[in-house]
Amino acid sequence: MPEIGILLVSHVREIGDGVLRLLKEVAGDVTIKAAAGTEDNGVGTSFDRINEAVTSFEEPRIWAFYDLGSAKMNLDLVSETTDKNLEIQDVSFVEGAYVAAAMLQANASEDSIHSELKPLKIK
Amino acid sequence: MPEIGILLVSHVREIGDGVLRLLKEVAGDVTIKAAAGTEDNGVGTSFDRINEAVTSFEEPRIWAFYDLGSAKMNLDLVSETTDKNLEIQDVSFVEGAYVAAAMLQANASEDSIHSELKPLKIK
Amino acid sequence: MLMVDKIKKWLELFAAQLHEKKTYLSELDSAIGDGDHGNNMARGADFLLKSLDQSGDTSAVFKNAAMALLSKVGGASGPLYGSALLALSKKAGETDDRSEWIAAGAEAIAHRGKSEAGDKTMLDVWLPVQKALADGTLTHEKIDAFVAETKSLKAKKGRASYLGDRSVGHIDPGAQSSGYLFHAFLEAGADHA
Amino acid sequence: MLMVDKIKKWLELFAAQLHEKKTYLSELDSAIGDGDHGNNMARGADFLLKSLDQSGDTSAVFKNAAMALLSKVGGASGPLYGSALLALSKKAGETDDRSEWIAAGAEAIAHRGKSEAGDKTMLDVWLPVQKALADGTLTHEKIDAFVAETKSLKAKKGRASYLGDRSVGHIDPGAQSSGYLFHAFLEAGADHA
Ligand SMILES: Nc1ncnc2c1ncn2[C@@H]1O[C@H](COP(=O)(O)OP(=O)(O)O)[C@@H](O)[C@H]1O
Ligand SMILES: Nc1ncnc2c1ncn2[C@@H]1O[C@H](COP(=O)(O)OP(=O)(O)O)[C@@H](O)[C@H]1O
Ligand SMILES: [Mg+2]
Ligand SMILES: [Mg+2]
Ligand SMILES: [Mg+2]
Ligand SMILES: [Mg+2]
Repeated sequence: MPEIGILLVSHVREIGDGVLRLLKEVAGDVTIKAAAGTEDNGVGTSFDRINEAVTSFEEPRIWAFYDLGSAKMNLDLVSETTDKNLEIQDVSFVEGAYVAAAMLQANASEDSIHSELKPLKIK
Repeated sequence: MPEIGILLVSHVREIGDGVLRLLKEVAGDVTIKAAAGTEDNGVGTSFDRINEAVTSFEEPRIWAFYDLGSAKMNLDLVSETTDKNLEIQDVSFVEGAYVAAAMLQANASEDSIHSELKPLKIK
Repeated sequence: MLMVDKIKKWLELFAAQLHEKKTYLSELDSAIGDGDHGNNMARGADFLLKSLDQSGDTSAVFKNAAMALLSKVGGASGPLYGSALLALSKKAGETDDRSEWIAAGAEAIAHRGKSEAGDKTMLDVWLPVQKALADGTLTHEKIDAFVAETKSLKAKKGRASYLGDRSVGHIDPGAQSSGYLFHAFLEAGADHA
Repeated sequence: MLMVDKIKKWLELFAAQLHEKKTYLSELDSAIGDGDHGNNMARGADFLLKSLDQSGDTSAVFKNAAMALLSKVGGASGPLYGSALLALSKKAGETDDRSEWIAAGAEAIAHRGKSEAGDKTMLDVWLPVQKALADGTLTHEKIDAFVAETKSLKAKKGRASYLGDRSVGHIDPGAQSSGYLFHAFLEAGADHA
């Protein structure tokens, strides 16, 4: 099992669930969780949902991907308060998370993953 | 009503529906459609679904956004066979479609939209 | 009145105002955003009232309010107001100087949002309010003027920034809700000992 | 046997083989992709059989088969095989030279996939098959060899390309299904008049 888990933070529940489904096809052994939408499943992000998801990982490290800027603010806050090792990836949401998941599944080196992610850095 | 409609092509039904929901919040007057997943709602894209969606637009022009490369192949095929004006945007899927929708809603000039989309070109 | 009671009154008045102006705030956000700021803030306000700390400790009251907004708001304003109130909670443990509190809050917003003066955000109310407070010249009229002045700004941060020039001519919704925060601040007498 | 009947037999044998090897193709795809190639192709094959054109016109048979794969496959292989068969449909209207047909198909795949020889895709079967066919030296053994040679290649296109060096050592699933296509081609006697 890779020692890095993937967290998907989106403004919309369906996007989080859908991207998780997309990634699971190529990364069955990678732990992937989604924290998407507000607590009443409205459009937005929830500090609590993100925090709970982060806490629930068994992996020592978590790579977080997010869709829009306000999700990043909540992620930043969680990362300042959690004792987990949360690494926020400022890359294209779906495409970046896909690449990371596929490469983690293949046990690719961290360096090679980062060099694939680099051109996707748009945030 | 803007003369440009937005088409969201994704491998997963939930992603298409979810991104549509996200965009609708900022672009209530823009026509936005999703063609996502295979016909039996598996993970993949469907030429027929994309083709039907394209045909159903009333707008003279359609901007298409897609998640992964194989969606683009189906889009290319549709664009070669349709008589609609289909412009495939090789930008980050969620982020690019969001920017385009928000700016079309605000009646921003095409030039200014393209210059916002340019840094999101990752495909 | 004890300081902590003024602070509670402040937050209660703020919450009441957010409820009353819910539709207006969402309308402002419809023009240059996604139209949810009023709903977001009202949801946060509900929970803030429900979970208002009763311990008699100012820092704890702020911290609880911060967590309420953080948890329930859902939009960018959640982590922004949340961070600001966490900063107030911390600062209130160090000093009673209200202008230092507000300065700490503004700094937290700028840090969280990577924003600065003139970006057409809530910060464009927090910063001049802080200054007026330090000068001892803060009034209701000034607060309204600060809010109104966001109209002429071009958005550089948040959803409105995608609209570019088209964001000009509209009041920033977060600036407006921050206006309500500071009106409540004065009304509750929380600006002085 | 009429040319069109050989073509139909070709496609029927291909479809049958796709059904039989469905699990194996998906296994190949699990190693370097998303594990659906067998299911994708089997779904396409079902529909291809169901909608096989009965008009007695070779071009129409290819076109119908193209539309079936295009409509039902769902993965990258859908537009790729679809485009290839559309090219065969067109070419069959111009010439009976089978190596020209396959050349047109390979070109269509390269165009659709923006891929070239050595990218570790189905093209790495189509291109050498075309060459052998032009030389009159195509055999079942050669087809198997072309498929097997994709093992040593590093993927440059499609999902497998993300694996970089780790794609080496695995047969490309689309190369394997194309192998079945050309085995069926020989078996049906569709390679000659
Ligand atoms: N980066 C930022 N820095 C400071 N304030 C911001 C920033 N982004 C957004 N805001 C404030 O948040 C307000 C919008 O809040 P809200 O509508 O609740 O969130 P969202 O935009 O996620 O829907 C804006 O009017 C602005 O005042
Ligand atoms: N750009 C491309 N050019 C040529 N062939 C490709 C390309 N992308 C993928 N392929 C072929 O398609 C096969 C995968 O098909 P399939 O699994 O059905 O689609 P997907 O990858 O969308 O799940 C690969 O094994 C490869 O042979
Ligand atoms: Mg909003
Ligand atoms: Mg919002
Ligand atoms: Mg596949
Ligand atoms: Mg697939």
